[in-house]
Amino acid sequence: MKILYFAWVRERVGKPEEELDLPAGVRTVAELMGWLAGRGEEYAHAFENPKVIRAAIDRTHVRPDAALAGAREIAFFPPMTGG
Amino acid sequence: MKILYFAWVRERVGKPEEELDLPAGVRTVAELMGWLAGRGEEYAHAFENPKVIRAAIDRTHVRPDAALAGAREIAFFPPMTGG
Amino acid sequence: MRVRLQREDFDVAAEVARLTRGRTDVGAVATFTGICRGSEAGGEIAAMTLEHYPGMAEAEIMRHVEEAQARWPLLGVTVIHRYGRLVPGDNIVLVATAAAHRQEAFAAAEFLMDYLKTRAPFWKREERAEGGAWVAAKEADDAALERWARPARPAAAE
Amino acid sequence: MRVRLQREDFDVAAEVARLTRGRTDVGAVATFTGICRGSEAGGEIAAMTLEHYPGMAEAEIMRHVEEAQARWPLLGVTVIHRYGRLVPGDNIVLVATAAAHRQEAFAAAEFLMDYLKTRAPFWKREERAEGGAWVAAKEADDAALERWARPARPAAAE
Repeated sequence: MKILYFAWVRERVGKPEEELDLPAGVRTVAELMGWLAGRGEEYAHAFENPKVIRAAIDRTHVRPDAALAGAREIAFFPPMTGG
Repeated sequence: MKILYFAWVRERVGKPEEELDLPAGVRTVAELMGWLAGRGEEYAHAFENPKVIRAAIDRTHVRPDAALAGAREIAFFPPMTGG
Repeated sequence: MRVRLQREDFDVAAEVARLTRGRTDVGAVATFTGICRGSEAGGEIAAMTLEHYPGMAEAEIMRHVEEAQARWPLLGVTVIHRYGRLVPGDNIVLVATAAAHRQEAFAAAEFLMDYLKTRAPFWKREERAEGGAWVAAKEADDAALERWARPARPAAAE
Repeated sequence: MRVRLQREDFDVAAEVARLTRGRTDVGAVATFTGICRGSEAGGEIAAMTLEHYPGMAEAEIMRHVEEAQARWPLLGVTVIHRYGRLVPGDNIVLVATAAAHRQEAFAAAEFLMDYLKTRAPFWKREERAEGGAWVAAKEADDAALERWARPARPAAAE
């Protein structure tokens, strides 16, 4: 699955995107954040407070309990500050 | 006293402004409208429904019960439709 | 603050530039442009003539610009109102407000437009195929103005 | 309707002209221009970099422009959002709405700005003397967005 990071999530993870194979037990956005947090120090830092991180599946905002099934692209980022 | 008319009040009276000496009994805006209405057919037509006519004394909106004392210029006009 | 009544057209970009040029404290500029429409209430309009009360119109607009400045922390306000004969597509009025943040800029622009519609001494006469007619004031416009009376000015303070 | 994300500056007058040119049904054009400020929360800002999520940003803005068009009878909408590095005084965002009457034009412009502030995938990083820092989202902006959820969309319809 293609995973994108933006703003300080990107800075902490150290890359803007990557392609990852998810284990079968990772079924929701929240579970994916938990799994990513275990992939190393930089990920642990990026996802240390998952409550403040927003996610989008296939370019649509989703909640942490959203299912990953069928997703092509998932993105993690801080609250938006455009406009 | 200088009296100004705008929009359809001006059209009905037939002039944009005039200088008039008011009788002593005319003390308020409402009394002035009543007195003007008696000055001829064109005035009667202009002031036939005084409730819809707005007034300003010295370029400030006033209510019908406003006193004329000290006024230099009084204007009569329909509800405003600017903007 | 800049209030102008004129026959001539105005240039929105020039007025916005005037509000922001050479300064870095403005974060938000809201503008409203009112334009002469080609039809109203189903009928075609060939042209419109705007009559105003010279002297009072400037003074009244200025007074309301000052009121807007007292209500919101504005960094600049421009109001330009045209008079004379206008045809469909012509600009009628411009309100432009500058502030640090968007809420103030929007609120002040709406306040000034609601005011101009109902309290500024201007009168529109439309030219239609069946003849000319003065535009009647709309109750909806009075209602729009009233919303500003409630929150910011308690009745006891009037 | 016209949505653009670009590094380059925009021209408010050209965008307003595009909304009104050759038509006589537009009676109201509201615009909002967001500008990079030289200080925020007391500190001086040397520059700001706007990051966005390409593809999602366009799609999300487009979706909200369509929602604005469903809510109000709009005759045209333009949204231009810049990205990249901007310095104080630079334009950031333009929202321009055209309608027959002012209420719709103002409401749609405010709706779109409230949306862009909180839901469009853009992130601002400020450069200050003491270093760079990502701008924190403001609770006031979330509150501003919420007001649109209540009157126009009953909970049962969501």
